[in-house]
Amino acid sequence: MTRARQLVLGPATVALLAVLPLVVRRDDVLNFLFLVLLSITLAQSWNIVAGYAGQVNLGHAAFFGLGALTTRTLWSAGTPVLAGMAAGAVVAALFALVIGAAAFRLRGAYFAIGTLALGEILRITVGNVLAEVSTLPATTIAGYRLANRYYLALGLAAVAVLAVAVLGSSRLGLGMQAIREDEDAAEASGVGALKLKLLALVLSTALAGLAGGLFAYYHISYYPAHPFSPHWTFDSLLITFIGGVGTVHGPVLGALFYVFLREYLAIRWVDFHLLIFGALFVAIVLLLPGGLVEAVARLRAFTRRA
Amino acid sequence: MRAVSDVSFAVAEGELVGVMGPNGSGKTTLFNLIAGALRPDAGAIRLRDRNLAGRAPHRVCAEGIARTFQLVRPFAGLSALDNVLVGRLYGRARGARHAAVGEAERLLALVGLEGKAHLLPAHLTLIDRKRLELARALATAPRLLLLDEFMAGLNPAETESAMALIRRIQGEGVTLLMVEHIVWALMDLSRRLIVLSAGEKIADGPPDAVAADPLVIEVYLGGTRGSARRA
Amino acid sequence: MLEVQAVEAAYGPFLALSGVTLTIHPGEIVALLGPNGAGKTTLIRCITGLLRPRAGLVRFEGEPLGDVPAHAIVERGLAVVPEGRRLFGAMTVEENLELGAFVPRARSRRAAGLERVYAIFPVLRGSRRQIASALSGGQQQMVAIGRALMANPRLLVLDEPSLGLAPLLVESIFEVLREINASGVSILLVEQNVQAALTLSRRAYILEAGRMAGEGSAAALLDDARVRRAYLGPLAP
Amino acid sequence: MNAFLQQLVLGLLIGGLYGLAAAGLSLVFGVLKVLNVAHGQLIMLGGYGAFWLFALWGLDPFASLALVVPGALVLGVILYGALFGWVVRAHEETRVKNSLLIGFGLALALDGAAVRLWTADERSITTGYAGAVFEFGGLAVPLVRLASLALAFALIGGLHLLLRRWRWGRAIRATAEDWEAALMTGIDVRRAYLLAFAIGTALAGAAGTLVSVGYSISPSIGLEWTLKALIVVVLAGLGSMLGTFVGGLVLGLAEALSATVFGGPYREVVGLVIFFVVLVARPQGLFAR
Repeated sequence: MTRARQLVLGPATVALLAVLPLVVRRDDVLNFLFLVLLSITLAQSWNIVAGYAGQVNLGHAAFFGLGALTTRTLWSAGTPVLAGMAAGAVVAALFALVIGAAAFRLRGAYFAIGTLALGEILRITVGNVLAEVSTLPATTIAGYRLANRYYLALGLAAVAVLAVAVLGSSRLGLGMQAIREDEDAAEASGVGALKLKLLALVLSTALAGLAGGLFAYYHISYYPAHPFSPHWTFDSLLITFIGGVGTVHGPVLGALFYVFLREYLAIRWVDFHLLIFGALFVAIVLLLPGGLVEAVARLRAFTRRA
Repeated sequence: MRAVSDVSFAVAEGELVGVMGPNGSGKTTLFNLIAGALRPDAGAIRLRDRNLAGRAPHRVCAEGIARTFQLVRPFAGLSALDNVLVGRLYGRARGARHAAVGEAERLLALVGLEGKAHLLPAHLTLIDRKRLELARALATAPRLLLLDEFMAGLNPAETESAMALIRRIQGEGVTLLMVEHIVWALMDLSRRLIVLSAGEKIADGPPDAVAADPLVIEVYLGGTRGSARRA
Repeated sequence: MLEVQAVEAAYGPFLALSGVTLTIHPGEIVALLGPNGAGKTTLIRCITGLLRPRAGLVRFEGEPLGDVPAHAIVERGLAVVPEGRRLFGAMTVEENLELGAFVPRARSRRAAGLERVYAIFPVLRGSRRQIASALSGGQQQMVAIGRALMANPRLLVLDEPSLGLAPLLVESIFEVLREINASGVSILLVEQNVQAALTLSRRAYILEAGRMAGEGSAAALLDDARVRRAYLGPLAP
Repeated sequence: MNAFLQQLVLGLLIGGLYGLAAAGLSLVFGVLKVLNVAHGQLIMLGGYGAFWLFALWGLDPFASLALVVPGALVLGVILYGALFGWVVRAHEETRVKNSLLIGFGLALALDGAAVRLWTADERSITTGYAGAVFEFGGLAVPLVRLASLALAFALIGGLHLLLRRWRWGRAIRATAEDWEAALMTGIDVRRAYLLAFAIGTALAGAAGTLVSVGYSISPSIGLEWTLKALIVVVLAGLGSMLGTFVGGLVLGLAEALSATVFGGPYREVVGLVIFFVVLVARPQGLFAR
């Protein structure tokens, strides 16, 4: 897609989605779109560190969870929700800095399993310390407006996509991609790998923290350990890979496809979507490493030739 | 294990120095030490009086030392232009982006890759990938460039063109230190040779003097005397 | 015995060998020389089935090896001593040797094979329970040669057997190669140690930049200015 | 004091299963350089196999090993042929990364399938002798778990012998060290890979059976057991199956210790913390021999 078309299409889509609640007044549609937008934000945040900097983070849920926990706690204590979300992003990013300094000693698959363990440590600990369901106070529930959540989700998703688009064509993004391709060669070309990887992780986790805050704002009641569940990591991974890892559009396409199929399948067959997505994911890793984005590009090239 | 021990030498600005020695004599280890990929157990590596020993590779690069790899390692997922841009946007130069693109294109042309800026490395031939890696290294604006077996695997015609390229780069004022197995090319290019054997420097001087050095001949012809006796 | 005809090999888009032809007659020792990066190891990988030639033919005892998997080539009687020895370092010397007789053609003669190897390298008998990685470089090279011999080969291919060994050891290893050859095993020897290789072999090939640059009797090549130039350039007297 | 010792005994008993769970993962990773994060799901499948053999036909869980293990062996062959056989074609670094992704997809698919087929309920096999306890100096040792420990040890010992004495066992070890050199000595490396993967899956099946009898299974235990196995592999390193078994016992003891010191809920955390610390402390030496 050319830059000019992107510059038109992006804002147009956002504008369209912004007027949608005024036209369509169905909660199920808004809920569905909310989930898609939340998924875009989360997947896009994972895409920064995994797709661009090449570090497969399997503990992503920890940062989503930290964002949710911080936001919910502050918001319940009377802080405005946006301030709470900002604090959640900061907490997630700070934790990432501390952890990243250690975890980035690991390369490739070892980084992946190391972060997987980290995520689980946090999930179990939070589950033990905060075993009670977190429920919004009755007054908040009474004033609950889905549209507010929807607009916030739209804004966040737009920010996430924009961030990745800007990053992808920036000096920092190029350095990250160099690290993804060959860390030693990148270092030899002057790229400070550790610093850039940390930066990618901080950006990624701050966005994940914001997404977590959105989750805390959206859900009326949930177990505090729930946003720490590895399923959030797995969702991000599936969406990004199915859409196209390391691309701007991949997570967007992937999220739409994933949430649609999940919600559609969930109505008919509980949990069946995992089976399908697991198989689809394996097929993509083996046969179509570029995901849907590559499939679309190939299809276009094919039709143009035909 | 000691791969390199007590090796000392100095390279003057603008010089082209060749490093030779049989397999396993420590040439690549020496390069890794200079480039910061390995940390020396002892000793100093100075560039314009600044000790770089033990610094991380990207810091060494920022000080003005760039390298190519024995087996080419371009960034496979990035276009040729982006490969060079990485060197330009990091390294010692760190220019503004629009200026960097112009400079990267100039370097691609310099190494002979004009018109191939948007190709992925997988679509380049070996010599072109070597050229690309050279352009990436040059983009970091090095004072000293380390070439690790730049001509290995090239056919005679390609070797000639690689030699011309190296001369052109030297002409741009870059100091060069090159490990090479193709001895005649090395003899042709450089005014000074360093010979390593088993991790130690056994000769250092003009090619003719090195060629006449009995120790060098011994190392290069292998067990000459032994087998000659047997034959 | 072995015929390599117009072999072309590539790693991805990079052509490593082109039009390479080489013949080994039964009972011969043939040397393959050439500078680093010339494609010697690539040629060996083509012969041993680790790399499929993009074009051309490799024939062993008259049979084309085109589709024969690497492990089955050993069964045909072609064994290799790889560059850098590549022993199974965590296993004992004897386990390494016995693995050499993994192929059916050698399995039943395992005991005899072991005796033969211990007869050639008596020092290995004493260290047969030792872990291979704990041995000295010279003994490791003996194990590597022994392991290849255990396959009961008719053609033995050696990739740089002298690498990293002291001159005295090189001499004794080459002496052993002469004995092995005398027992009826043909040998293809890839060497950087030009002088030693040409002294041992009767014929040699010179590979340069993926092409055969020369071929001839060892004696003639020893005097050939081209050979000297290939290795030494102006160093050559 | 007695309660503390009791905890340690129980920790040791489950530790044997950790060792068995890790042995399969370690074998597959060591030989194929494939990190199968669906290993825990394979254990889960083994557990369901034994559970249904018991529930439908009343087959004794220990006897069902005779069916579950060969079944798992076949499953291993299928999985290798369909999935992991493709991954091993790649170079080592890509191989580990791709195997991680494939294993992850497989894990999700198996999780989903298990919920569909067997619901999310927790299941365990309750035999007539389930409650039998062996008293020893005031300590209660559940007989079933003791038998499981003994069986786990026997299986790992058997594997150890197999890898040392059997012709293909040695071939598998050779392949683990240097597959190219193995190929050059005439070993059909693909077959060694297939064998190692199938044996690894069979070990997972055996571990699952023992889990279903002494403990419990549900579709969600996969990740948990994968992590346990990973922790043990990191603790014990690759290369020695007996070392892996000891690593399992150590993890079991460490969990029991932390449960008494910090409280039950933190039993899971200690292994993960050890895992992370060891991982970070020796990033290169990890999984080294």
